[in-house]
Amino acid sequence: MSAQFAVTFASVVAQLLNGLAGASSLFMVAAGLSLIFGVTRIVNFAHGSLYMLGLYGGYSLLEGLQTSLLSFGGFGRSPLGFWAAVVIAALLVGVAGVLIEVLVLRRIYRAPELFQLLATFAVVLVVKDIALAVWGAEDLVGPRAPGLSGTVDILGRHVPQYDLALIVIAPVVLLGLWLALARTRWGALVRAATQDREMVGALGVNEAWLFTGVFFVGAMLAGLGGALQLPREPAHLGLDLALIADAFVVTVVGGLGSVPGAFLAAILIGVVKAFCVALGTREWLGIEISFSRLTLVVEFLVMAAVLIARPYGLLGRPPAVQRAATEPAPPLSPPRWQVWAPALVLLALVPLALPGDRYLLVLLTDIIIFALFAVSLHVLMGPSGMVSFGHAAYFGIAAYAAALLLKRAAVPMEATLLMAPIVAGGLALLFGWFCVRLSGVYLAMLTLAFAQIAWSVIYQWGSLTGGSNGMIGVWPPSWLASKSAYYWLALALCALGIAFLWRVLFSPFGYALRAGRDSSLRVEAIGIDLRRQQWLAFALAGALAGLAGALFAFSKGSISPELSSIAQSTDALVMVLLGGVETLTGPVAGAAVFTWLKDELARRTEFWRALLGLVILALVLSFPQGIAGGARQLWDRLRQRGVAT
Amino acid sequence: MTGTPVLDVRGLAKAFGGVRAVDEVDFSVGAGELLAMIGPNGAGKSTCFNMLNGQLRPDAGAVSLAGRSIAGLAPRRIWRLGVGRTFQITATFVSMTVRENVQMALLSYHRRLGSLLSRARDLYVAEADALLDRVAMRDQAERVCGVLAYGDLKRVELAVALANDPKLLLMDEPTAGMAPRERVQLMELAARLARERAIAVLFTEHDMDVVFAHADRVIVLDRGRLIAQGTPAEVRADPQVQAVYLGSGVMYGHGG
Amino acid sequence: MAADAPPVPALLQVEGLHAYYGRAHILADVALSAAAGDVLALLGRNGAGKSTTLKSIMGLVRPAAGQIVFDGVRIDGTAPYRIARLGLGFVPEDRRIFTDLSVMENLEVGRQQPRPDAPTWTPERLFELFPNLGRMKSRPGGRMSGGEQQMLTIARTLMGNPKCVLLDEPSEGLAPLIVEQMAHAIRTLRQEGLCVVLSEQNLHFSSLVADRAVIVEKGRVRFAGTMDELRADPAVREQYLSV
Amino acid sequence: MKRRTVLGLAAASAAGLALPARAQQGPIKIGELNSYKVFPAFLEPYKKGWELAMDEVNAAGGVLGRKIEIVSRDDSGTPGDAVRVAEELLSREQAAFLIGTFPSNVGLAVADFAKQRKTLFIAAEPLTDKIVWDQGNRYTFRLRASTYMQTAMLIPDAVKLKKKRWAIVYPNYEYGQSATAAFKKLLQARQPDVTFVIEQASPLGKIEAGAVAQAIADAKPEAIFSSLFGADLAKFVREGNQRQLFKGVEVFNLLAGEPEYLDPLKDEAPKGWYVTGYPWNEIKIPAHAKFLAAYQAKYKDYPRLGSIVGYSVVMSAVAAIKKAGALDQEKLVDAMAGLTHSTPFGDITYRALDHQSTMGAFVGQIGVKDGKGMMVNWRYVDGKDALPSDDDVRKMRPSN
Repeated sequence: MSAQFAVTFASVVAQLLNGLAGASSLFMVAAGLSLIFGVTRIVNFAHGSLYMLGLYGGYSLLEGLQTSLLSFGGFGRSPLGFWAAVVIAALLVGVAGVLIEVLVLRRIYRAPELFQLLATFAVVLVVKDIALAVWGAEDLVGPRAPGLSGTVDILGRHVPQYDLALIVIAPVVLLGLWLALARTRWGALVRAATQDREMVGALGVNEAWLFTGVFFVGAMLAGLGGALQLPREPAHLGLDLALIADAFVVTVVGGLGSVPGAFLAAILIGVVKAFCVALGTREWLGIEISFSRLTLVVEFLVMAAVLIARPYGLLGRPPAVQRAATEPAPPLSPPRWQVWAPALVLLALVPLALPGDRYLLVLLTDIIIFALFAVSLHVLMGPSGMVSFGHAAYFGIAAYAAALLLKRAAVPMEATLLMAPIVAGGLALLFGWFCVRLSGVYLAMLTLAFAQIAWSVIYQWGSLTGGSNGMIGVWPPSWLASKSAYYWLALALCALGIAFLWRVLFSPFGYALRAGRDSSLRVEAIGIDLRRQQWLAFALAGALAGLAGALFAFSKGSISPELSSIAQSTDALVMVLLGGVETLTGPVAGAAVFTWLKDELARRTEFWRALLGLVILALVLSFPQGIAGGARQLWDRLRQRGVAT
Repeated sequence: MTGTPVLDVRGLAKAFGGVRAVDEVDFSVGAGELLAMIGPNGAGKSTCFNMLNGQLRPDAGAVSLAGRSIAGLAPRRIWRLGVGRTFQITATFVSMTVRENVQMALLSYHRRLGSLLSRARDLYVAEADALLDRVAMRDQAERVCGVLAYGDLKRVELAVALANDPKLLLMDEPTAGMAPRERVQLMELAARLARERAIAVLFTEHDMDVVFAHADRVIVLDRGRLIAQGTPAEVRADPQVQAVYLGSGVMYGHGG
Repeated sequence: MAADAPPVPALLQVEGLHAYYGRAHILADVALSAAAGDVLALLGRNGAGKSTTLKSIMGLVRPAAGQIVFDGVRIDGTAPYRIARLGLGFVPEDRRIFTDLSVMENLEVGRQQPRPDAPTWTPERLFELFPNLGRMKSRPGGRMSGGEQQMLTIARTLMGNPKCVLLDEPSEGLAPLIVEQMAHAIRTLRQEGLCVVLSEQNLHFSSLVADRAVIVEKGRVRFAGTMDELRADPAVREQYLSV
Repeated sequence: MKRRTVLGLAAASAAGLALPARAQQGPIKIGELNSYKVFPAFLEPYKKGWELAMDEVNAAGGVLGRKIEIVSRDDSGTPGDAVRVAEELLSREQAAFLIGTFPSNVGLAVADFAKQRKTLFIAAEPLTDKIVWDQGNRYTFRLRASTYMQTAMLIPDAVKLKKKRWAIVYPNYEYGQSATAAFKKLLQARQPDVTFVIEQASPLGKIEAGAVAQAIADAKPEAIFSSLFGADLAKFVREGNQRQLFKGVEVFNLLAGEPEYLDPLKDEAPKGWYVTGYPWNEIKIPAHAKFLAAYQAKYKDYPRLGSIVGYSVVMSAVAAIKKAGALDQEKLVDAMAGLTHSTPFGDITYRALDHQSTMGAFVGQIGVKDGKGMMVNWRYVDGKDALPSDDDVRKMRPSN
């Protein structure tokens, strides 16, 4: 039992300063992200990687200045040397951002919405392995800032001078950015491009360079945020993903595209975290609350609360109608039976044709389950126009529901396959009620917040869920013990699930969803309660993701919280985008290619992560409509050529 | 006009940030009547429309549909009470065919949206085609709305608006983007439907040839206020209307 | 076709233009030309391909085949911003004002360097042409009426000091009084020596401002000649314009 | 071949899905899986360790007259992938049995898989106590000294200091939670009047170090028990130093003496902290000296603790094969129970009681020499001296 102690005024002030100092870098990274999103509509997943490069780059520059011939009599240890390294690192990261924009993103601006996210996801994989190859696996602890390594006594607390410097730097950067955006021609062009980049081009502005410029500034801010952390945080390979979620949270809480909003949100979250730490464990009304454990998820709680109260973040406004450079979604056509029927038969024959290959069955079982998972996400992303960044919540919760029912309530495994999706669907019903009140990235981020909350509950509720260890011994009964029996079960249920979802999309219910995506204005004007339709779609998608999750649990025999993690949600997103959002078969193709590629590459090479990233990039650049969409487009182009000549 | 008007508006008002977009407007439309609402761009016509269809909540005033107050109701509730509408900038489902667009409205009207397993495109085909016949779009029923010409979209919108057998039709610039003869045809169609089915029609329009040829009555808005109303001839002769809206007259009087 | 040729050497020359939208063949072998001081009206029903023609010239739609020459430079397949920098201005049909930007900022986005062979526009000169705009310099574009936005979108394009302006449906959705002002503005541009190509459905408006007309129907040119010739040919008007 | 033609499933079988060659007289394959990309700081040296062991074994003629081959796979740090990879190693690569894994959840998942497949699994690194106790099974053995054991090794020093007010800080997951629970339980048992004035659980890899250091300082503890490591530890040390948190306060930190975590701190290594770890350059026993010389010769680098683990787990595997005399799973498992063999840390025994090895750890304090952190006043604590009584273990372990 932890003893309670009083929170004094002095400690409040000290923790406030801690929060503000922590907010400084976060603000810069989020401001860069916000700027890039505002203009290019790219959800830059690689922004955390740029931050990480800022830290590594700053470290190497300082090392170089201190140890090499360039040391100029201790220049590297002088304040000037330190700040020079920080600025140069930021500029170099800006250049890295330019490279990403020019080499990759510029080629796919006209791809469907969010497709660029897939490219930046691939960049994350590549950058991480590059960093590993260049800087090695060991953490690199940077030097303290020369001239600012001491502390200042404030109310009897020792406050690091460098923290105070960070607290000053952030508003200076904010002011600079604000002036650049509000008072310069460049700023006017950027804001104009935010709304209608095609028109900006038609007025004689080279949008490509404008975008490149924005990417440079955004990446530079991420690099600056990283380099400034050198005296506070070792450079290590986990920084990219540790930061990217936080940066998204700050951006969205502040309001997309609002730099002052990002500032406010960074401070809010920094301070809330610091106070959670300060409060420690408290007892109220006989209930013990560990605020320090809450730091695991507190930013997501803040985000959920803010988005529920203010659907466009603190300072965000409803987005002006943005002109997408993309064409409207084509009509949905049901997959041809000539394709899926033989495929299904072949799949069903695999255990008979290759009786010895247990591993092939294991891999195919994974692929089939992920195909259902991806299709359930696609129902939301494609035809319903609701992107979920947190679809793994339902996958994971169902896996846990199935495991708990089996292990704790001794429910037969067959029954849990029915009950687990109901639990997941119920949860989706609860979360969805809030989510469908938002749209676009805000909706996506609220789904992420809920998923993180679900994940943290699983993670923290050790007595029920086994905490981070998860649960083991989640095996199917003996009649399903053989790999082929379980494979057939998974194949049958997943095929049924996918067929059901596809069927639904062509039902009046599914039509209403698609109608709502095409024109919410018209849908309301013909008496359709779009939110209700979307809400139910959310539950349906959640339930089917739940079926996939329960099947997954029994196929592995053990589960742990990462089934609900951001990484798991991202995987599903990647599968859908890789396959193509605009065809029904896309998610299935994406699930197969992604799972198979990952398995195959990880087996064959050491730097499989970078290779996986490069393969995805190659696919992204050659099929900007996704694999299935690309095939269709190719067909169109051939026909067109036939007509024109 | 006899009996209760289909639409009755009294003292309607709405302000945005201190600017009175619509200021104490009164008017009514009877069954079978075509009422044109005209006025300069920014006079408050769209705001007025959006309050009638539920898109905006009025600050003050009463809106009643066949005697029932509808002010502040959600658009979909107003639709259920029998108000069809077409939009200034067409709002159709671009990834669906023309027929499917109409079927969508019919599915909603017949409350079939909860159905998960029936095939939507097989439902209410005959009804949809009948509606498309009325707007002369039957031959394009299989085309995807995303590739349709603007004027054709307007006609699809009209078919959709008729799907719930409305008492009142709100048409925001129904003929914008159409060729002259198409405009005439569309408005003749609207007028015929209005009379046959006793639908009240309220429309805005910038084409004065359309307005003067088809409206039974005209109301004129300027800076949120009702500045004139009457028959087309009366409004046309009104010097204030000429000054703020009609101009010298070179821009109309050549249609048909 | 003699009637098709402009009186002086063409500034803008389009030949054999083909364009697709997805699977749909939108333009088939479209040709037109216009010279400085020339106002050419592109007429046709909705969906005939007028807008696509203008967008193809501007590079906003990539033509599948054809040749577009502006001021002696081939511009088909060129990026829109490069085309704009050659002195070709584009005014879209739905205005596409930057709603978050003020009037002055909207003009700033359109600004380009002065050109020796084209009239130079400043905000002050534009406010003379469109007096309304001068009274709302700092108003955000989103809080302007449709007519004011239409003026702003033309003014914004003129800030690029173009030699030729493409106007997509300039009279659409505007009050008669504003349409008169538009006609006045277009006549002023012609007097300044600009080449103007406008797409229109409103034959009456076109006849007030244009010298020559090209009629497009289902993506093909069906008529090319002077406005007077068109006036004298009721059959063409009847068949292609549904007048 | 015909079967594959029938199966025209090109998409699924495009490459590498060929049936395994059933080479009976080739090398003995040992399946190794680990989270190389997620925990590279520990696992790169680990890999070097097992490569060295493999080379040495093969140079000495292998085992049972055959060479050994270690087939290694990345499990991406998730149980789901790990179980799939494990299946691949067994069925496609025909691995004799499995070794490896790092995070606890992956270790437990593979342990359960091994139980299901009735295949030997030697868990190299997972520290969770559950893998041998609460959730232990017949087929799973664990090499490293567990969280409980390493915590227990620090207890005598903690008790000796007679501090009453303790603060605790730990990474918020299995390892940190169990370390905290074990520490509180063991300390309270020996020193009933102790109070824990503050407990800080930080998200792994994302500690708010300034705020945590400040909050602990505000609680005015006399001593701190921490199980932080890696970047969290580095941040905590620096922020704590700046805020003078450690002045007059004794600090105990699990694992902080391991070169993986100590070396990055350079001259800022916190002097006087009580830690478990690996003073690689001061260990004089012959087994270690031989290992060190071979390792440095091969890699031109010094070993980390991961190197020891990687090296030793292969040695365990080879010893088990030798003792079993065959690759039969039941014989291998029986051989593992009670198996004793030599490691660079001296002889270790896999206890038949709970399948935990008696590999110990070095306990000492941190000192700084030549701008580098190192362990001083260290001693080796044998694992068998840090385990609970046999009766207690029997109570925890399921009777299968």
